[in-house]
Amino acid sequence: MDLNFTDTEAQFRAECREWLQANVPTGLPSGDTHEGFALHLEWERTLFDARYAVVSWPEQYGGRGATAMEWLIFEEEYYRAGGPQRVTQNGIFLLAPTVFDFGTDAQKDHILPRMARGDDLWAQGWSEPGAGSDLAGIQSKAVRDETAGGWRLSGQKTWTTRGAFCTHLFGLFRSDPTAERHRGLTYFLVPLDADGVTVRGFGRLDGDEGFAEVFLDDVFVADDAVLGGVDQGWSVAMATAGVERGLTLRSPGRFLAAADRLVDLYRSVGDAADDRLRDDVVKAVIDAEAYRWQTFLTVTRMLEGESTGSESSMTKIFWSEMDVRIHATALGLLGPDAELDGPWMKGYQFALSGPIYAGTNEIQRNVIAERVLGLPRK
Amino acid sequence: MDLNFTDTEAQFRAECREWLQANVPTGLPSGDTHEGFALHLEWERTLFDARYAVVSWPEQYGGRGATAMEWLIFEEEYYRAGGPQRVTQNGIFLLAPTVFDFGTDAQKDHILPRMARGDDLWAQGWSEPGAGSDLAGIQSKAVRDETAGGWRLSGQKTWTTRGAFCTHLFGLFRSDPTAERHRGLTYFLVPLDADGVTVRGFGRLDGDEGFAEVFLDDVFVADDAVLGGVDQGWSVAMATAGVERGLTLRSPGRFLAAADRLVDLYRSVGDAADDRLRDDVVKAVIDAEAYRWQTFLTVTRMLEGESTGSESSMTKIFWSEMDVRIHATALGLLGPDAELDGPWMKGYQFALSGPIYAGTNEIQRNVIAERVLGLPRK
Amino acid sequence: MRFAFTEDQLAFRDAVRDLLANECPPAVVRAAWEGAGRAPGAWSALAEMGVLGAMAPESAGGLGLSVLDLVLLAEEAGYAALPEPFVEHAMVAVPVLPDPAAAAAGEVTATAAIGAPFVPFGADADLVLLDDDDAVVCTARGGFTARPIDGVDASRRLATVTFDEAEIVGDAGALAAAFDRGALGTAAQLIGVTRRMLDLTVDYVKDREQFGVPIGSFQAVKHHLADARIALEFARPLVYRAAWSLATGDPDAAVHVSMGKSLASDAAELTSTKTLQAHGAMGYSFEYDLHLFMKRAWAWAGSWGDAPWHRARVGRAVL
Amino acid sequence: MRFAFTEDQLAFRDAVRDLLANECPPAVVRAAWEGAGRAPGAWSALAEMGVLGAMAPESAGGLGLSVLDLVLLAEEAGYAALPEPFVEHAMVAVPVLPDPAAAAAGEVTATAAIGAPFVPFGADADLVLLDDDDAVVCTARGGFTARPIDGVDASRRLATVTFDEAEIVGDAGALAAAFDRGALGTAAQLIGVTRRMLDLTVDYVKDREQFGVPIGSFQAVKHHLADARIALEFARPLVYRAAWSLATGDPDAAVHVSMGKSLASDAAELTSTKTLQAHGAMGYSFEYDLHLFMKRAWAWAGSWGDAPWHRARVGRAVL
Repeated sequence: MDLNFTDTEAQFRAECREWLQANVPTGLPSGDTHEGFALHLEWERTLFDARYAVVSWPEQYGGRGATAMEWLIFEEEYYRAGGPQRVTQNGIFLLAPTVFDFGTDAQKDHILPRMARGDDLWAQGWSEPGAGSDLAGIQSKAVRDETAGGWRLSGQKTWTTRGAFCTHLFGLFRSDPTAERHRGLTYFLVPLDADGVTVRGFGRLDGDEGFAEVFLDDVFVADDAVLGGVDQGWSVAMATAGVERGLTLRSPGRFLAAADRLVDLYRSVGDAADDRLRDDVVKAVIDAEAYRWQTFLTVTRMLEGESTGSESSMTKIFWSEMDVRIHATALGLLGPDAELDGPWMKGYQFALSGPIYAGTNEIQRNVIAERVLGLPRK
Repeated sequence: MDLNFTDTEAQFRAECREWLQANVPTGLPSGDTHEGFALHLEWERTLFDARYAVVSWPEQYGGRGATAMEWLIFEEEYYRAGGPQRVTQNGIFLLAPTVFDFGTDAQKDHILPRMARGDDLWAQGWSEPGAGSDLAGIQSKAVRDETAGGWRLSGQKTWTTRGAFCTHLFGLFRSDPTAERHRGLTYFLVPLDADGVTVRGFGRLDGDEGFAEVFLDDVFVADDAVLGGVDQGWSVAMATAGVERGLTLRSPGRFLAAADRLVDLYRSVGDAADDRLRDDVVKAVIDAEAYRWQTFLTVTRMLEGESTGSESSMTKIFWSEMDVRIHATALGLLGPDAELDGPWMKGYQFALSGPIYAGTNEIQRNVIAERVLGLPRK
Repeated sequence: MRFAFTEDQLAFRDAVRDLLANECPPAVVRAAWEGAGRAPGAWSALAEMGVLGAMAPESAGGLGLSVLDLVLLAEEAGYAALPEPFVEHAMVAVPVLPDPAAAAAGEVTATAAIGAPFVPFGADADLVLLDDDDAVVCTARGGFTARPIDGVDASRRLATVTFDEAEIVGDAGALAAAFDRGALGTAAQLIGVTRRMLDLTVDYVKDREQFGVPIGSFQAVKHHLADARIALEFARPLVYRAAWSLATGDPDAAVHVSMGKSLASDAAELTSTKTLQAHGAMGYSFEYDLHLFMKRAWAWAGSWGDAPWHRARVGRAVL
Repeated sequence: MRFAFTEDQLAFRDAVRDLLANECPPAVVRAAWEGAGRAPGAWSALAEMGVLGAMAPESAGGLGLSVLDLVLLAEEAGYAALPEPFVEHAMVAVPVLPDPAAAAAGEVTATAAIGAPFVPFGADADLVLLDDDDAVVCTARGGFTARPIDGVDASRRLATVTFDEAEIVGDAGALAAAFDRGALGTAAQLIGVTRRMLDLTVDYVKDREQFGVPIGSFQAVKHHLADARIALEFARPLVYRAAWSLATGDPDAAVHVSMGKSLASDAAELTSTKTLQAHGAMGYSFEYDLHLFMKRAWAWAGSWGDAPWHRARVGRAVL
């Protein structure tokens, strides 16, 4: 055990900190609005130009080949500097790991650099009106078009985050109509400007147009739009949904920064006499530290070749419920001002999505019980 | 609406208070030990002699014909005076309402006065090793003996509260071996000194011998041991298990008194600086008041002929979880002394049984969802 | 001891319930978010029915009723998430105004805020009641400046209000009583909006299927909603009891109000979290109605004293 | 940054695990409740293996190890609910005794209490370390009076200790360090006993059937145990990290200990409630083993500072 950062790590941290503190934009509007999105995209390009967009990727795709520990350090510094949520995150954190594992060389060469530069903006197309927590209930279809050498996609995707601002969509489609549930699905990559695609943005809880419905009506895509094998979509999607998702989608840096902001708020408005809120602030600090060190423990295990797996369900529950508690504590500190449409109230509403998306926490608790503890499914 | 007590009610309260304050014994050992049980029985007989054992029963059976409101008042005064848990409660509160509803006149005349005087001490025989939350899984059998004019009972009951100290048992037995689940059960009344009965006491969480296993090996009982109809046991048992159970088993007086003791503890050991515990004490006071007024609301509805029903599941969850919180708060106030085997730690262990017995709170939440809110069973 | 409302009180409640079901469906609440705000149809119908002036004496065109008569009506206003200053007008202002006739008739709309940094419908009302120097003051349109400020529930139309002219309409005692009426009425509205979130969610989870069954058949969803139902069940009696205590001048009425408001706030916040979670992504959509009620619940839970504030007040009395 | 134990540390842990599985099954814990108390077989085997003196220098017959080497062993002592003053002897006393040779060899048993009203195994130990006037003092058998006092966990054998003679063995700094070692070791024991409650319960709910299926297939039971598992998952890293900080003399080590102890106490208390509930009536029986671990969890959760105490200490450092 050595919990000191190596000289290399410490130097990497110092570099990141210096650059981020000099460059992180302040006061950006929400990236889930049309105006805000454009400004966020500028920031993404600035990150890319400084090779901070995708630090853990190989250099050939725009990264620095940073280690997992370095990536965690970058994330800590990114949020510490007040960096905004990444509008490119669904591509970088959900699609890219899958491309690395299952993409052809041609796919990697085409998709990854464009994603890193923000040329292509990827939206996820998992959910459908009838398939939320139950992803295997997907109805959207892919029909083989031998003549044209590709596939014709039809159906409806929904709850597509920032779908109205993105250029591409990745998602599962039912390519074998005779197969049931999670069989017979294929993972497709779809340009949103293709003929037959209609995107309708709609508002989420906080009123921002952060969601979209995507309607696909006989949309043609060529064979190279398939990621991984035909009819292998479920295993392709799931292979990178575990550890990677838990780790990369919500790095500890975000919650360390949120806990820091909460401490600042406590100092500025906290009534020293109210020990209940004081205790809640301390709990938030401890929880964020616990999440940080659990991540270091997990990453060490990964780096040493241990498999982790279903533990990502614990991670998802922990960060999402911690995030709600941090924001609820802040609203308590604000007292009557909590009702105002300020950053903590906005953040609270955003936090409330955490226990719902990427598999509800109810589903995640089932996964922990069944796969980590070994309880019977039925 | 009139939330003032009537003159009659106020006078009844004054009478109860005066008598109880003069007569309630202090420092009784636990009623769940052999020595303690005998002392508690003396107290029960004192209550009976003063006609306070069963105030709501008709006078002919040893009561005063008190109204439900008066009964609540008696309970408030009983616990306020520091009266101990009633060792007769399972007979008085679980069996007696069923006898009133389903018993023959002969059964009422024989069973009720003896129960009120503490001559017969009734233990409940619901649970079996294989039938806890799932009462319909009862395996104990009742076989008709036409020749002898009665029934032969065999099987095993367990978790029988104070079974080692009681004289009689009431419970369900499978009288129709071809019927499944909750059909074909009969409600029997069994003397524990009958041939073929073996009672083995065993310890509960706090070490007191509060439980017993009751083994029945071909135990003969006559026809008048059946309460309600043959094969009608489930509906007989359930008819009085709802409102009555919620209301009579755990009257608000008990929790008002517990909240008062918690306030006293706060005043004696509470560190005025610890607002979290202070807030928890206030919550306990408010919860106990809420339980009291919800009960007055419910009793008013009952008295005016409205049916209540499955709401008793809410009552059971509320009081049992409130009781745990009250005791946990007290342990917090005690700090390092909490670990000592004192009254609050004893009470905490007792409180922990609340969410388990009389139908686990998980089952009760299902009942609320299905019967109060109308959600689908499957 | 009889803890039940009279037939008259229940009939009045039913009439208001029907009125609001017709005049204030979710579309009206949604319109108040987006357009000019408020629900003029419902408001004038309530005036006509006598609800807005119910607490004014008959001599001023009122019905001479008490908070005990109004509490069930506030609950219905909560159920509808009525985008009007119902409690502030009918329960806070009308009983303290020296001449409540115009307010009773609904010719002028009053709002109020005591010990709070902003006023609901502050820019829309004709009269604003505020606390100033331990007294209730009333400032009329023309005598005050209202600056709109964005709240999480846009249909509350918050504003900060500063006045040039105001009339003292109540002393310190009247101020305390007005605050307690506001807290009580808001607690009743919270009971109503909690019921609404629960009703909406029960309907949704019976209908919505995942894994081939209604999601309401999953034990986790059942338990979320059972918890909300329990919180509602035990908050409601304390709100009704507080209404009785205020109406009859019980010396502990303020403590009773605080008990009711704290449980009602907690029940509403718990229910908003549980019902949102039970909905999954659907509840997170702006186009779906749940958020209208949820944001109102958040706003009311924090108004007229949040749950910790009221518990602290109870603590000062009982500890 | 490498957050993992060495092969040697894990091998030592495995050896202690095997030893305790053999020498301290639940029957031994139960016997300690009833009879003379303690687990002499396990205790002498631990002495023989060098565990009790591990933190003594080699010159005193020890292994010269640090709390970082001991933390996993304390976790195993917790898993076994070893009825001995493991942490007090091996982690609190041995490192501070001027001549630890006899304690290192297990010839004498030491116990300790700092800032606490009673001492575990106070009447059984040969040496008792206490805080007195901001120093660590050591009193030896014959020099102190121990009065047994009933705790909820009888196998902890609590006693109040008053002494006639005692030797100062550490200054204020040593006192603070000794307290932190006690809190850290107890946090590690809590991690262990939490794992034990969970293991026991997982086995039970897979096996026990109601309504024709294992109760572990009900979503409510699954979620109870998932919550406990999550609490364990996130408490453990902070305990290990605190061990590193203490072992390496990090200036914030005391804060790190408090973070670990608070989460470990909370995880143990949550797990005791959740596992008892998942068992139903079975867990409530004295004859079943769960309560042995549950009561130990309660006792340790409150010892060496309970969770609110440690959070308050963190608060003084970070707020």
